[in-house]
Amino acid sequence: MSKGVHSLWMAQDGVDKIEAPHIEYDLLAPTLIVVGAAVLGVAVEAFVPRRHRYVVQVGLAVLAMAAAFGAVVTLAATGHGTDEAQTAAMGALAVDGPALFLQGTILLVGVLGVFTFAERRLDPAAHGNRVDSFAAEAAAVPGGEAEQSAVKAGFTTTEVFPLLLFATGGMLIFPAANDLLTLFIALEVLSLPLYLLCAVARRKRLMSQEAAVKYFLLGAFSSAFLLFGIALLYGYAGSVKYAVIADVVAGNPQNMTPALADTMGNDALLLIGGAMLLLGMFFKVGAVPFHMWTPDVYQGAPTPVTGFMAAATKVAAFGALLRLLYVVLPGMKWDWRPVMWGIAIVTMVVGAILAITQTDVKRLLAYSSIAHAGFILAGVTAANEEGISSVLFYLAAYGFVTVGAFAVVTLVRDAGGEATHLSKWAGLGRRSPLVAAVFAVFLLAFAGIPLTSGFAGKFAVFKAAAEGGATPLVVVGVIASAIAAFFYVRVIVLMFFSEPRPEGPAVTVPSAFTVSAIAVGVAATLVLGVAPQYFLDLAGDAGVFVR
Amino acid sequence: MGAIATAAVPAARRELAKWLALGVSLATFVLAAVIAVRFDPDGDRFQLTESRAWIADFGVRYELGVDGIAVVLVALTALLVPFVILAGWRDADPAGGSAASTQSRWRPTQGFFALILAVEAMVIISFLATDVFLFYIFFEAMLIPMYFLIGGFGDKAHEHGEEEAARQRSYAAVKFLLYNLAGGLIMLAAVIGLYAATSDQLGAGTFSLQEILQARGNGELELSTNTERLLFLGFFFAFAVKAPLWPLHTWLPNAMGESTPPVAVLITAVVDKVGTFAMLRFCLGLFPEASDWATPLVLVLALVSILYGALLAIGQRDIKRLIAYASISHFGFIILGIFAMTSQGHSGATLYMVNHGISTALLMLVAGFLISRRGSRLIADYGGVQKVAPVLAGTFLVGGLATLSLPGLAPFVSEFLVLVGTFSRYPVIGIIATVGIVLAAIYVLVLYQRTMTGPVTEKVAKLPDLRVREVLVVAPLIALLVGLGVYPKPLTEIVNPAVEHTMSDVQKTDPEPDVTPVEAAHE
Amino acid sequence: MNPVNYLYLSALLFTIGAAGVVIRRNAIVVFMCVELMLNAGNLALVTFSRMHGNLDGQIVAFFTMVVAAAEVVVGLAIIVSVYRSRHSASVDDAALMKL
Amino acid sequence: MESLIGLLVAAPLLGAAVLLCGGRIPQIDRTGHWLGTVLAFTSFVLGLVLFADMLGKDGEERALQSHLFTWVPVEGFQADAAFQLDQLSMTFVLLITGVGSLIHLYSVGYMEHDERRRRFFGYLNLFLAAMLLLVLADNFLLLYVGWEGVGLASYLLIGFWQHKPSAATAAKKAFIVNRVGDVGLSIAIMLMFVTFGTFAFEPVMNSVGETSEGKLTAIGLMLLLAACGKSAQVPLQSWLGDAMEGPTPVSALIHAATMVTAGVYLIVRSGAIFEAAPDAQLVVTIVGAVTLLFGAIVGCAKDDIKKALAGSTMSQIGYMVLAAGLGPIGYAFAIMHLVTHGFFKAGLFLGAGSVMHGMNDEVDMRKYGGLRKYMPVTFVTFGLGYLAIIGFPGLSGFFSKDAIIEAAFAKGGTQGWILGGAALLGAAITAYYMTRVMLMTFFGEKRWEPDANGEMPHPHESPRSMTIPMILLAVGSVGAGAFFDVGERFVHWLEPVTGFEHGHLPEGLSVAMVTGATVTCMVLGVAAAWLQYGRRPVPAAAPRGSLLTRAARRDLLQDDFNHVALVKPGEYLTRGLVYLDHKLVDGIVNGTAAAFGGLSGRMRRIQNGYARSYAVSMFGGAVVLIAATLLMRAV
Repeated sequence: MSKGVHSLWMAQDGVDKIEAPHIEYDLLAPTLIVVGAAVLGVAVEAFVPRRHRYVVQVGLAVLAMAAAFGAVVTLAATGHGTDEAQTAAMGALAVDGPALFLQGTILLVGVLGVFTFAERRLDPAAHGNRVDSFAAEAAAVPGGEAEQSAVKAGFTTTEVFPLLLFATGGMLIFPAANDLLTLFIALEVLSLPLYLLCAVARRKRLMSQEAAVKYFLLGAFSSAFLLFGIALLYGYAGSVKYAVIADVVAGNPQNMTPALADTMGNDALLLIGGAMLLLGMFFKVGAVPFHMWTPDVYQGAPTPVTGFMAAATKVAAFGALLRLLYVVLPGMKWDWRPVMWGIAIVTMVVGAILAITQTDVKRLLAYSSIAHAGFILAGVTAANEEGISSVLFYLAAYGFVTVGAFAVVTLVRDAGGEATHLSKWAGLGRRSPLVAAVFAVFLLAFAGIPLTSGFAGKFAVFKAAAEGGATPLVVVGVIASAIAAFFYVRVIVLMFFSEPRPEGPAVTVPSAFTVSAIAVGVAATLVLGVAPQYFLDLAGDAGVFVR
Repeated sequence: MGAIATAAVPAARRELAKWLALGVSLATFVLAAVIAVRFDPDGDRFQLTESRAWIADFGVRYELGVDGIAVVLVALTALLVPFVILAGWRDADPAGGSAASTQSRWRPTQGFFALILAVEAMVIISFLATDVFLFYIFFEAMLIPMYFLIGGFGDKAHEHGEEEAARQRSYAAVKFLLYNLAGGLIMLAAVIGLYAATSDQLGAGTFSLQEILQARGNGELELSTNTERLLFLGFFFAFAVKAPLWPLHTWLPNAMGESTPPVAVLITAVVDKVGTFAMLRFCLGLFPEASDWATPLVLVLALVSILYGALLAIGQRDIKRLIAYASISHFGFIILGIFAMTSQGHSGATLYMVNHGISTALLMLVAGFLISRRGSRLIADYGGVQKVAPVLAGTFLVGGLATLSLPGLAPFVSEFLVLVGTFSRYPVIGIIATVGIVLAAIYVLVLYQRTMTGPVTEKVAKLPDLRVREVLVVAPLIALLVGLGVYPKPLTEIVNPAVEHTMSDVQKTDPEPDVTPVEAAHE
Repeated sequence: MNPVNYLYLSALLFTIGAAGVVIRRNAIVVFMCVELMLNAGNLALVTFSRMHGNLDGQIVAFFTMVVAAAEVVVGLAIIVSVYRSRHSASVDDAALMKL
Repeated sequence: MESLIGLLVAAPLLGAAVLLCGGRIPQIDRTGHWLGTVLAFTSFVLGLVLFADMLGKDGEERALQSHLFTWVPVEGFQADAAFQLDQLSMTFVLLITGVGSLIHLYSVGYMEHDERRRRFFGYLNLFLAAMLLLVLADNFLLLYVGWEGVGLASYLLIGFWQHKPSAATAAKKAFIVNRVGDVGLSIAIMLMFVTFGTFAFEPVMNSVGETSEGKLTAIGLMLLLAACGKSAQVPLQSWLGDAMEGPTPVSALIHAATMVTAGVYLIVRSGAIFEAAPDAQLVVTIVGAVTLLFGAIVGCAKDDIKKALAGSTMSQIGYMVLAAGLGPIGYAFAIMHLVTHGFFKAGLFLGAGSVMHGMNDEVDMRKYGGLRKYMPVTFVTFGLGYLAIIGFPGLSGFFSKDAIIEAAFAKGGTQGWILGGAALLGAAITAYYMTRVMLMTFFGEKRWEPDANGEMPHPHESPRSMTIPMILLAVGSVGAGAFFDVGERFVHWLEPVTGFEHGHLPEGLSVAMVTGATVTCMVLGVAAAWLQYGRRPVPAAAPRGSLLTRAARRDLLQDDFNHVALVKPGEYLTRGLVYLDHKLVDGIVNGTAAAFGGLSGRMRRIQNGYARSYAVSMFGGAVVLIAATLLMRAV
């Protein structure tokens, strides 16, 4: 720990001697910009006239994300990702390679998220007003009078943009969190807006609300576990700081106290606490058996939200998980590795098998994301530097593919809104070859076909796992990939080789927002697949955690 | 060299797609011919090499180079693709005026030819790659365009109507993809394993074939017996699926049966060759001891393939499936030749790949012309074609005779070399394999008899003979079959040094004859 | 009094809360059970803080209360809107999406 | 001179290429048959030139070598395209081109009304080229090329009238049965390669002494298998009878005079191997003896004139194989019989063709009768051929057959007696069935019946282009034997290549006795036939006949045997495998997919949509997770 950081809480010298905490604003710039913009966004909702809100909010969100991304790049360029890696805000946050890499990824995905949120060409205009995927008035009863009048008035839920920014802010902190408290707060900051975002779909509102309830209750349930885990770990180590806990776990604490000596002897605290902590992470990444919310929520939430959530949350959560395992708990590597092995295997296999019989494209992608979580977990278990960089790379690759894929899903519509049932996708390749081809590219990337980012990522994590001695994991992963390939291929078959139905959905021509989101997704998929070297280097350089 | 890859990739987009595609494929052929000419059989093992860092993190290099075996296969690929394109000239034309074609933006014609070119490019890179990972990538990637070619442009002819045809087609495409993908993924595990092994022992992981060979040669890389065997099996499995070897063969009849004839040619004559080629280059080159260990098993499987494929061919009712099973039998021969571990076997197998490509292409394309005329794939629907369309029947017969390895045509040379090569090390297997040539005669002649001879059936009576375009496709193939049958020397001269290298990789020498000949046959 | 007893209490509360989440149907009650679990966590944190003689645990507990309050805001909003559209707060009624 | 050898093959090959590829050009279509014929004669003339040149040299120096190019150069493996012309090859060259030219000429008339005549000549030329390649090759692999080439030509020609299903089937059968023989040849070549490292004639024959007898026996037996296929010897004889579906000139050229004798050529050519492997040699003689009886018996029962002749061919080749199996004492006689047989059997077939030509293509001898008045030239030439084949003293068959019978006895011991006896018996049966053919066709009353179109046949003599070849062949049938036999001219001609020893008859037998016995047998056979067919009218419908007769009509049940023993099980095997492939191999794959699908269907029921059950799953997961972590530490 750096010298300038004090323990604020050990107030031995009296209250008036408490030093003001030292905050490195420059290092925290990305997070601060995003959260600041979110707060501004709330103010916008309050003060800007309704008709201007959309433009202002979108502009603000994109600007904030771009500025934050610029800040991340600047930090990385000035070596904060590598040599200058350090902790900030009195050790609460880490500014190091993995954090910056993941923040960059989250911000890019976030920009694409804003784009898909801002799309107003897809839904047919209601009473002359262009509308997006979000409810006119989320508080109104579905189908009620209030809703109808809100629709008539052309209301839209522009609050989604600040919510998105808040969530993004939480995600930026999550992988950078360097103590358990920050971790917990970040988790809540990213989760709460997402719960709300799930609930505000314009169409199929009952499902949207149901998704929100499920997500919320189960999410809260899991954060309760996480909190209790934090409590137990704190009890074990006497601190919430990662570095301190790591030392204690490793068995050589800096400041030995009698109480610490007492609790240190109680391994149950560490083990149960660690397990509960991991549980919280597993919930967020959707690992089996904590995955069950995933399909329901992915299906019910507005598709732009699903895309953003699936991509960004996973990135953030895996970042946090990596830091936990590599910084806090390396001392108990021999305890968590077998557990992780088990979870990874079950997740890969169950995700792949369950996806086979899905009939809804969003649920299909949900199960696919579960299987992918399994693959990434395989990389996480490698427990070496390769493991970190391969997971980082995989997350970036996966993030773009996911956003792109869900963006495509928003395009395929019939009278009832998005046509997500797979049977309606039959023959899409004949009606709209371009859209189908793009979706096929995403599916192939999910399936891990060479020359797509999915392959490069999969190869990276499997390689890391193999080098880390987890050969059985690789074998299971390969088998799961084969099973998974089956259902991706099934969709492709459906799109290209089935005759289109006369009543089938049409592809709506989107605005530049969605087009650019999809285009970036495709570009990232292909670039990361064909020439991944640059990004692998990035991820490789970012492969060291600061303590 | 790199130009090959790039030249072949651009997808034809316009109305002129066909001509463009043909032009590109011809240009590729010219390039391939240039390579073949520039290739010096007595020079280094790998020539015209090109190496560039690609994904340093994975130790992957963009490393191309040809040895004698690769060069002939590249030439074969480049040679066949123009014919495939020419033969498939009309295959992807949209069904005139149907509702689907007016309301959709589906442009099958361009797509068809673009996909063919994509496959060509990927196959060529697979042949050229001297980096295991690079090879793997294209080995897998070529599945995708192939998959669309099978599923998207299948044969409309089916005894139970078009809807059934579409169902069968997508089943075939999926089966093709899943089989090969499963094989490929298992290979992926092995590729990763290989990398882990190299990075363990050499310090830095590498996929470069040359580096690995070198390291093995000077003892820096010593794989434990078990590791080597497992890795070998991983690689071999993928290649055996692709090749296809019994009992991993069932995708081929489906795929070939349901796709258009030119695509079927592409599958069996070009794409599947990557499998056998890779056995020769990677399985034998990287894992000589494991190859030796697996030889008995592989030989038996190859033998089963030969007989089983031939027997099933006899039992088929569908012309294209029959040819597919015949191909399975032939692939059995190729694999037999490879794992016989003799120079004759290896040379024979290499030549066999080329010759089988040409002969199957001929047979399949002519069969395709026939099927497109009559609209049925069932053998029983034909009869007496010889009388109505003698040129078609004649070329079909030549293709058939090549398939049954009639001496004087190219396949005979290779088949005999394979048999001799096998026989000199494993006499019993060699003898059983020769039964295959009787079975080949049966299925070819039964097919010919049932379709071409006998009284002219009613529906056949109006079939036109081959058109100029079709003759243009067929004639050069026949000329090649005869030419290479009579004078295969140019090929063997290119192949021989490469075979010697492979033999030294596996540390085998040919069995000596009992008796030293009193004097050489001549000179 | 031995602080460890508070830990036992906290574990008990946590378990009761978890059991409640699993057993109870009313979304509000389920949510309250989650709050109970959070508070069990708080109790543990404070107890440990006392045992270790530093304030970290207490600070975390304060934060947790704020978080819980925020959760209430979000959670109640969602639950209420669901109740308004369905006229039911039972979590078992919300099962449109399955399989 | 050497370069002429290549031309010898090239001429007919060129003809084939032009005729088959240039088909659409009207000029070629119209004059193609003459082109083919001229090229065949060109070959013949070339052969004569080479022959003259050869005669001008001493016996040992007559062999010519001509290396064209290296065919298949592969490490440790050398196959050359190289020719070797020695006395043995020369004999064949003259026979093939000579008889071949005549038959080309004959076909010009015979095929006059066939719209695909050009193609027919193309095939014939192809055959000549392949056959010449076969006899001129200087190594076994090149021989193999010719060997299969003649098989192909035979296939095409038997099935020439493809619209007849029977012809197409017969063609296929011929090819496939031959393929079985070819397996023998290819295995033999492989064995040679493994044993000697080469398969050129000279080095192989020169190093025969250096390897074990077992291997040589194996090579010999495999060569014999090949010979059996090509020469229609038991057990691969079944195709020859069906091959008569082809046009008659084809039967004359390929299935009587030349191609079917290739097996004999092969055995004689590899004499050195057989001499060093007595067991193989014995098998050769047994095959020869069995076939000569087999063919003869079949010949007795057939009513189809061509099939009767086919049986006879089989039988006569049996003689040759028998002789070839006897070693140096028999080689020369085998070849001599081969040549004389080439003359008289070709003549007989052409005669039969002429008869059919006049009888609206009727082949059933029971519907002939009394034709001698209507077709005098045919009658005379056929008659001369008949006398030659039954071994009428003074005609060519007499000399060659008698020599073989003597040689058989000269083998000595019990074997000699048995083989000699079989040969004698064969001679008697030959006389019987040939007399039967003669009587049923040319003598007796007319039993003509209208053909399928309801037309009564109007037998007439054939055109000049057909009769001239018949006359020339008849001359050969009469004179060749005597010409060869005088001063053992033929034997000395061949001696440098095949070697020769005088056979020594066992104690108590003299040359005169054997000759006498042969003639006696012949007379007995003729008499028996006359008693049965000459004295009383021939029934127009075949009587049911004895068990043996019925069996013989069905080719001594050979096809039935093949059907039961090979075809049926083959069909069952194929069908079974198709089923298995579909159900088992494919089934496993599809089953796996279905299993995953089913598993998935079951597992997704857990996802029942109730948030509480999700919570249960999470809670359970938490418990397991914690328990596992604790357990890990405990362990």
